[in-house]
Amino acid sequence: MDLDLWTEKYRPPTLSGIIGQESIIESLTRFVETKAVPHCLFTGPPGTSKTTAAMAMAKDLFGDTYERNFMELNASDERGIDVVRNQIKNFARTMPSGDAPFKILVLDEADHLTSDAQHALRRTMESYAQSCRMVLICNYSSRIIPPIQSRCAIFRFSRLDEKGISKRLKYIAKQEQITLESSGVDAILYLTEGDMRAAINLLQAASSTGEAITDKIVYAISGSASPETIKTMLTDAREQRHLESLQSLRKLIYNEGVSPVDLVKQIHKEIQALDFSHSQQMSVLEHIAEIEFRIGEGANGEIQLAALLAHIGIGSDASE
Amino acid sequence: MDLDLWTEKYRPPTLSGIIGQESIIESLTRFVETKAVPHCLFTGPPGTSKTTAAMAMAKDLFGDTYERNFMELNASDERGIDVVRNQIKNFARTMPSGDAPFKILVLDEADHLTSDAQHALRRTMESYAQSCRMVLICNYSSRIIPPIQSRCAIFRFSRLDEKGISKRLKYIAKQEQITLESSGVDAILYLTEGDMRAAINLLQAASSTGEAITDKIVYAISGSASPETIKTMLTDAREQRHLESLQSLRKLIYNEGVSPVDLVKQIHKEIQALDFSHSQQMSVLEHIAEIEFRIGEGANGEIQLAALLAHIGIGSDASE
Amino acid sequence: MDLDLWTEKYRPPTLSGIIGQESIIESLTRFVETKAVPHCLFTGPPGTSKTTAAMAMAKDLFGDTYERNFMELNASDERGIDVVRNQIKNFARTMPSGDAPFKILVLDEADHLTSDAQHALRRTMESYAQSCRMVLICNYSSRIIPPIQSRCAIFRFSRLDEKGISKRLKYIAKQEQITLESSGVDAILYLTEGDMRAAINLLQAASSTGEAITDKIVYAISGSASPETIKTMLTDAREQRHLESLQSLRKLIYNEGVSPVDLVKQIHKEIQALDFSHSQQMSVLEHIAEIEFRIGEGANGEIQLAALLAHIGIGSDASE
Amino acid sequence: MDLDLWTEKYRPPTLSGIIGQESIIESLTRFVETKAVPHCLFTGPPGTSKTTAAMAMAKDLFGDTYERNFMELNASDERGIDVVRNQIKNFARTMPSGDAPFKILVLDEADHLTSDAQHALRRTMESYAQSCRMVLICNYSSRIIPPIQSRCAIFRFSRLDEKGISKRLKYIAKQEQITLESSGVDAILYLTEGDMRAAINLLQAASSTGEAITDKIVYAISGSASPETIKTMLTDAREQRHLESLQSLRKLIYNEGVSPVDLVKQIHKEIQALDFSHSQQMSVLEHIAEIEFRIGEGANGEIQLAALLAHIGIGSDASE
Amino acid sequence: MLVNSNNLPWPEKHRPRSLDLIVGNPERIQNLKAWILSWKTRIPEKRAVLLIGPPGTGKTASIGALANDLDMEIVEFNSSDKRNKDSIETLVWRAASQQTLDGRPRIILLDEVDGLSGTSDRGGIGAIIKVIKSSVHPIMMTANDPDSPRLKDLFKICQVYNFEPIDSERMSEVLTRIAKLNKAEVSQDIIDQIIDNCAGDLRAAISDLEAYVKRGTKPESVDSAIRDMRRGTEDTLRRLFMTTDPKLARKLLSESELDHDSLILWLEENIHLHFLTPDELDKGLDSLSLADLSLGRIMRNQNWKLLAYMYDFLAVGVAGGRTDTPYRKVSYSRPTWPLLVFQGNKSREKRTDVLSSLSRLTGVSKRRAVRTHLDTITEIVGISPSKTKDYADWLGVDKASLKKRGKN
Repeated sequence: MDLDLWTEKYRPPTLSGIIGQESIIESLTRFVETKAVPHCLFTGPPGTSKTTAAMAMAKDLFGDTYERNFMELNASDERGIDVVRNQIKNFARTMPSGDAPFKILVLDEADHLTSDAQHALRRTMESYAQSCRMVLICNYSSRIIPPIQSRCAIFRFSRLDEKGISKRLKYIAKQEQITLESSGVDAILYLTEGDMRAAINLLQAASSTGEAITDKIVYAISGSASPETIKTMLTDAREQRHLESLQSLRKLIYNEGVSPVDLVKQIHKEIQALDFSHSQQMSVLEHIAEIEFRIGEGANGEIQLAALLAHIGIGSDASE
Repeated sequence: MDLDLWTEKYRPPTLSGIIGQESIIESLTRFVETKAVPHCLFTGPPGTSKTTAAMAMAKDLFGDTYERNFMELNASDERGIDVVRNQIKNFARTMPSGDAPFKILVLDEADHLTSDAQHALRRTMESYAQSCRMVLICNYSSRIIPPIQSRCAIFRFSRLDEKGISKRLKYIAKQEQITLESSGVDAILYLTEGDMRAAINLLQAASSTGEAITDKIVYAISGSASPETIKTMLTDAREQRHLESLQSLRKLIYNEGVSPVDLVKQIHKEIQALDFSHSQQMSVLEHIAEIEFRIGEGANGEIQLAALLAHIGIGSDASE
Repeated sequence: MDLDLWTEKYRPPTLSGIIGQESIIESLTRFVETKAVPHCLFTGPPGTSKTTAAMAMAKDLFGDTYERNFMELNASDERGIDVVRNQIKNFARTMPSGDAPFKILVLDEADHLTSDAQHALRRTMESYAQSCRMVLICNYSSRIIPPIQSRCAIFRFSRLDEKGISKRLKYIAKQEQITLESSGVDAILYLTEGDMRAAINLLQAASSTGEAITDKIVYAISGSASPETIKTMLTDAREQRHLESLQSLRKLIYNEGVSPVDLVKQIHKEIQALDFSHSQQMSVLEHIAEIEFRIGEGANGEIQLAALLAHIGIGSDASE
Repeated sequence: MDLDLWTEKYRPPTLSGIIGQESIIESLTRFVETKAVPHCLFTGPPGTSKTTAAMAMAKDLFGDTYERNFMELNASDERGIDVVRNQIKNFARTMPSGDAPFKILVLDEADHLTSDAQHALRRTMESYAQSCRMVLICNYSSRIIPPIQSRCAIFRFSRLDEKGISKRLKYIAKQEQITLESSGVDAILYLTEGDMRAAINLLQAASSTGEAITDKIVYAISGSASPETIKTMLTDAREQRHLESLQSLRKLIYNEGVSPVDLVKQIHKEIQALDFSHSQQMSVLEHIAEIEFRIGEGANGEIQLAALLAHIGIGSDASE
Repeated sequence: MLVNSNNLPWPEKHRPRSLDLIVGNPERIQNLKAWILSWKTRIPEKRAVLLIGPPGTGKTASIGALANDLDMEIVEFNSSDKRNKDSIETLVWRAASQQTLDGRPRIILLDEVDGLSGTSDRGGIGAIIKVIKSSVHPIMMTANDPDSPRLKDLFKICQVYNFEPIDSERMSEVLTRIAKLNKAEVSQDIIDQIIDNCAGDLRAAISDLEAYVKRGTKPESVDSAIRDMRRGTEDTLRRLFMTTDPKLARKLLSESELDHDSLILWLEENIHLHFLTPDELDKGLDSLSLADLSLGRIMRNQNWKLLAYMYDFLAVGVAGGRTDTPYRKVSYSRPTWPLLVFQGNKSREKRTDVLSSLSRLTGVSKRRAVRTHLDTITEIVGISPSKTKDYADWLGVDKASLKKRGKN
C-alpha cells in the first residue's frame, strides 16, 4: 500500500517546480544563483507553498549536501525560549558541510514563539549570521517583533489561484492513474480556497474510495456539506419548515460527520448566495458570529446551530 | 545586510539629544549637574524614550565609567522574586567605580514584577540607597506598589508628537542614504502612533526592500492595510455593496496577510474619519469592541469581521 | 529621602491607638485584660486595621516578650499545605517565652490557603491550642472552611469613615512637616475609599514631590485621572461631542498614563454623580461591567473604552 | 473552646438514628433484620445521608466485624476498569470474616465510573453475590448503565425536609447547652438548603460567639446577607430607587463583608421570589449567569453587581 | 461458612436451573438447544451463537439452564476478566481447543461481549474470532447492544438470536411463584405495578419484588423507581411542557433522574413539538442555547457554580416559553444526537499520541497536524479500513485512535 502522503510525494524539489508566487520565486532563484541568501521572513496563509519554497531553495543551493546543511524546526509545539537557545544554537554555530557557503534553518510557525523567545532568536540570528541563514515562516508578519522583521527580507505569499491548483491536481491524478472528473476538481477548489496542501490532501482522501472522483465523493470525503444541502437547510429554516431544516442539520453533523465549526463557516459562505433580504442576511451574519464565539467558549455546536435555524425562521422583521 | 538595529545605532547618547519630553529632560539634566539622583520611576506608553532617557542620564553622569556603573535589566524576562534577590542585589551592593557618586540600575518593565518581587525590590532600594540608585520603567505607574512609588521621583512620559518623529526619521534616512518619500513618512506615523521605537524599526524594515520608501511599501512590510483599502471596505459595507466589502475583507486577510486583530484596530481608527452619521459611528464603535474581544478570545477573524461589516450595512436605524 | 514606610512608622502600637472599629477594640482589650485570647478570625476589606489590631493586641499582651511570642505569616506567599505543616507547627508547638500565657500567630490572607491546607491548619489549631492562639486574617470569611470558623471568635472589620482617616492623614502630615492642602486630603480620600493603608501610602508618595500636597499632585502621583477630567469626558460623550470625548480618553491613556483598568473603575464611580437620566445611567453601568470584564480578559483598553463612550453618546433611547 | 467537630460527634451510628428518608431506612432495617441485603443503588442529591445510610446499615449488620467486612471506595478517585477488575474483585471474592453472612462494598460516586468499568462490574455483582453485596451511590441514576440498574434494588433519597434538620439542630443545641432562637434555626435552614452537614457546621460556628443564636448572628457568622436585605436591594433596583440599591450593595460588600460570589448566589435565590414577567426573568437570569461567570474569571465584584442591579432597573422593555 | 442461599439476592436465589423455568423467547431457546445437541454428531457450520437482548431477558440464564439440563460444563469469561488479545489467545483458546478431563461436554460462555473495553481489552474481538473458527466446543456469547461496533465482525461468523423483553403475563407468573416460595403475600395490583415499572426486565422485577417484600409494612403502591428511563424521561418532559410556572419547572428538573447533558439533548429533540410558532421556537431554542453555553463554560473552566443557571434557562425558557401554542399531548422521541458523542465533543479528544507522532514525522505542529494530515488519514481509513493497520503501524499508534469521531 502507498503510505506516502501526496503532499510530501509531490512537493516540488526545486524552485522552478513551484506553482504561483512568481515574483517571490524569481527573487529566491536569484539568491541561489548568487549564493547570497539573507535572513528571510515568509508570511502568508496556510498552504501557499512557504515551506516548500524554503526547502526547494535549500535543495537548489546545496545539492548533495542538502541533508547536512538544512534543518527544519517547528516553533509552535515547544514554544518558549529554550527551544531557540538550544536546538537552533547547536545547528547554527557549527560550520556548513561541504562547499556550502552557509547553512539554512527553517523555523515554521515562528509567530507562535513568545516575545521573549523572539528576542533570544534575534540575538542568535546576529551571532551566527556568518554560518547560518534563517527562514522564518509565519501566517501574520505583525506577530513577529520589529527587530527581527528589520533583519529579514520579507516575502508575502498570497493564496494560489484556482488555475494553478487545478493544473497541479490534474497532474497528480494522472501520475496516480485515477479518474478525476471536472466536477471533482471544482468541489476541491471550492472547499480548499487556495490552500494547495488542503487540496492535495483532499484529492488523496477522495482517491482512496477507488472510484472516479466527482463532486459527490469530494463532499462526502471532506466532511463538508455540499452547498446544496446547506442551501436547502437554510431555505427550509427561512420558510419555517423547522423540522426539515433540523433534520438536515442532524444529518450533516451526525451522519456526514461535518464538524459544527466547519458548518458555521460554510453557512457563513452560503448565506450570501441565497435570496434572503439584505437585512435578513445581515442579521444572520451577526448571529453566526455570536454562535461561532459561543462554540469557542465550549458550547455544543448542534444546539447553537439549531437556535440559529430557529432564528432565521422568525424573519427579518424581528432582527435581534 | 545591515545587522545593526537602528534603534540602537541612533539612540541619542546624551540627554540633550532626546526629542520631546522637554520638562522631564530639564529635571534629569539638573540631577546630572548636581550629581544628585533620587530613585526614579519613568512611566508612559511604549516608545516614548524612557529607556533612552535613563541611559543618557547615566552616560552624562558617569562619562568613561559608564560601563561599570550602569546596568539595565528587563523584569519581564525573568519575572519573580529571584531576579531581584540576586542580580539586582549583586550589582547594588558593590561600590561605584571611579569617582562616580553611585551606580544606576535601570529596571525595564518593572510593572511586570509580581507584587512579592516588588516588595523585595523595595527592601533592596532601601538597603543600598547609598551606593545605587534605581530607575524603574513601566507603562502604568498604578501597577507599581505604593511603597515603591513613595520612594521614587515619578516622571510621566507622554506620546511624542508627529513632528519630532518625522524629523528623526528623515535624519536617519539621510544618514543611511535611503530615499524616504513623504507618503512613506506619513504611513509610518499613521501606523506607529507616537511610538518612536516602532517608527524607527519600521523604517529599517522598509529600507531592507532596497527601494524608495513609499506608503505602499510601508503598509506591505508592516502587514497592515492601507487606510484607503479600509475606507473603501467600510464605505462599501455602509452602502450595502456587501459582496464587495466582503471581498475586500478576504483579500486583506488572505492575500495581504493582515491579521484580524490588526484589522480591527485599523477599522477602529478609520471609522472615525468616515462621514458616517453620528449614531452610526457610535454603534459601529460598540460593535468593534465586541469583536475585538471575541477575536482575542480565539474566535474566527473572518466570521467576526464579516458580522461587523454586516452590522454596518444594516444601518443606523436597525442598530442592535 | 525618607526611607521609612509611614504605614509602619505610624502603625499604632497599642489597641487604644487604633482608629475606628470601636466595638472590636473593646472586645480585644478585654481579652488582654483577662489574658484569655481565643483563636480569632479577623475579616473585612483591605486597610481596615486588621493586622494592626492583631499586632497591637499582641504587644499589649506580651510587652517585652513580644518579639519572641509573636509571629506573622502571609499565607499568599507560600500557599499550600507545606507552610502549615512546617512553619506554623514549629512556631506553635514550642512553649511561650517569659511569663506569656501562650504565643500568638497571625496568618495574613488566610483565605488564600487551599482547602487542604486549611484542614491541616485546623488540626494544628486543635493540637497546640494550649501553647499558641491563632489570629487568621482574611477579606471574606466565607472562604474559610466551616470547621475553622467554628473554632474562632469572628470579628468583622468595616470600612473606616472619612473623618477618621482624614484626621490621621493630617496628624501624619504635621509630624512630617509637610503641607497638606484640604484638596489633597479630599483627593486621597476619594481614591482610597476607606483603605487606611492605601491612604497613608499615597500621602507618602505625594510628599516625595517636595511640594505642598494638592489634589493635582495626588492624581498625578497615583496615575489617576481627576474626577473633573472624567466628568468632562463623560459629559462630552453624552452631548455627542464625540471627538472631544475620544480625545480626552486618548490623552488620559497616552499622556497621563492612566491604565484602562483604573479608568473603568473611575468611570464607574463618576457616572453615578452625573445628572444622566435614570435609564441612561443604568444602561451605562451595564456596559461598564461588560468592558471591565473584557479588559480583564486582555482586550484593548482604548477600543473598549471608546465603545463605552460611544454607547453613552447613543443615548438612552437606543439602549442596547 | 470545644474542639470536636459536631458533624462527627453527632453522626448517627445506626440506621435508627438517621433523620428523614423514613421508608428507605425502614427497608434497610428489614434487610439487617433478615440478614438479606440485595445489591442496592442509592441515588439522590448531595448531602442526603446516602453514604451515612450505607455505613449505618453495615454497622448494624456486622457489629464487631464491621471493620473487616466493609469497604468504601470512591469512584471519582479511580474511575477506570482496573479498579473493578482488581480492587473490587479482590474484596468481593474473599469470604466474609466472623459470622457475617456476606461483606458489603460501598461504591461512592459510582456514576463517575467509566462505562467500560460499569460493564466490568455487572458480572462481578452476580458471580460473587454469595460473598459480597454492593451499594452503589450516585447523584443521577441515568449515568448508571441499565444492566447494572437491573441488578439492583433502587433507593431514591430526597432532600431532607426542614422539620427534620430543625429537630436535629435543636437536639444538638440542647446537648451542647446553647440557646438557639427560632430565628436562628430559620436562618440556618435558609442558608444550608437541606444539607445536614452544612447546617450542623454553621450551628457550631454560630455557637462560638457565646451568645444566643439568632438570625443576625447566623448571617454575620456565615458572611451572608439576610434575605430581607437582598430583597430590599432588589426591589429598590426594580423600582428604580437606584441610589438606595447601590448603597445596599456597597454596604453588603464593604461593611458586612459578604463576598461578591456569595452575593450573586443569594441574588439568584431571591430573584425567583420576585414576580417578574417571563421575559424579564429570562433576561435577568441571563445576566446573573453572565456575571457569575465573569466574577469567576476575575472581574470586579462591585462593578459587575452594580450592572446587574442596573439591568433589573431598566426593566423588561429594554431587555437586550 | 455455610452456603446459605436464603440470604442471596432473589435474582440469584431464584436463578432458573432448568429450561422449564425459563420464561420468554421459547422458539429461540428451542433452537439453541437444537444447536447444542447437534454438536454431539458433528461440529456445526457456525461454532458460536450470539444472544442479543436487553437486560433481564434470560440470556445468560438460558445458557446456565441449558448446561444444567444437559450436564455440560460451563467455562465462563466475562467483563470482570481481562479480555485483551493475549488473555483470550491463551485462556479462552486453551478452554476451546482442549477436551475436558472427565469427557463431559463443555460450553464456552463469553458473557457481555459488547462490554469489551476499548482500551484495556484491545484486540479482544479479533482474538475471539480466531478462537471461534477452530473451537472444538460450542461458544455462546451474550450482549445487550445490537448497535455496538464491537459486534459487527462477530455477526458474520455467529448464529444470532435476538432476545425480546419478557411479556407481562410471563413476568406475572414468575413473580407470583417467587412470592409464594418466599411465603410473602403480594397483591396482584402490586405485581402489576412492579411489572409496569420494569419494562420487560425480569431480573429488575424480581429485585423490586424483593425490596417490596422485605420492607416489612406493605404500602399500597411500589415507591421504587420507574426503571424504564425512557418512560421516566417522557413523564418529566410531559410535565415540564405542561406547566408555565418556572418554579414548578425547576422542581421537575431537579427531581429528574436525567443528568444535565441528557436533559439538554431530550429538550432540544422535542421542543418543536410544543413550541409551534416561529417566535416561541426562536425564544425556546435561545434559552437552550444559553443553557448549553453555561454547560460549555462549566466544562471549560470546571466552574460548577454555573450549573444552577443551566437549569434555570431550561426551566424558565421551556416552561415560560410556551406563550401561544396550547399544551397538547404528543409522543416524544429519543435524542438522535447520542450522548456519548455530545460528551465527547465537550471533553477535547485525546489524540495527542497520533498528533505528536504525525508532527514528528511531518514537521508540522501538533496544532496544525489535524488539518494538514490527520483529517486526510482518518478519511482514508474510514473508506478503506484495510489501510488502518498500515497507517497505525506507520504512526506507531493504536488503530482505534485513527477512527473518525461521530461515525462508527
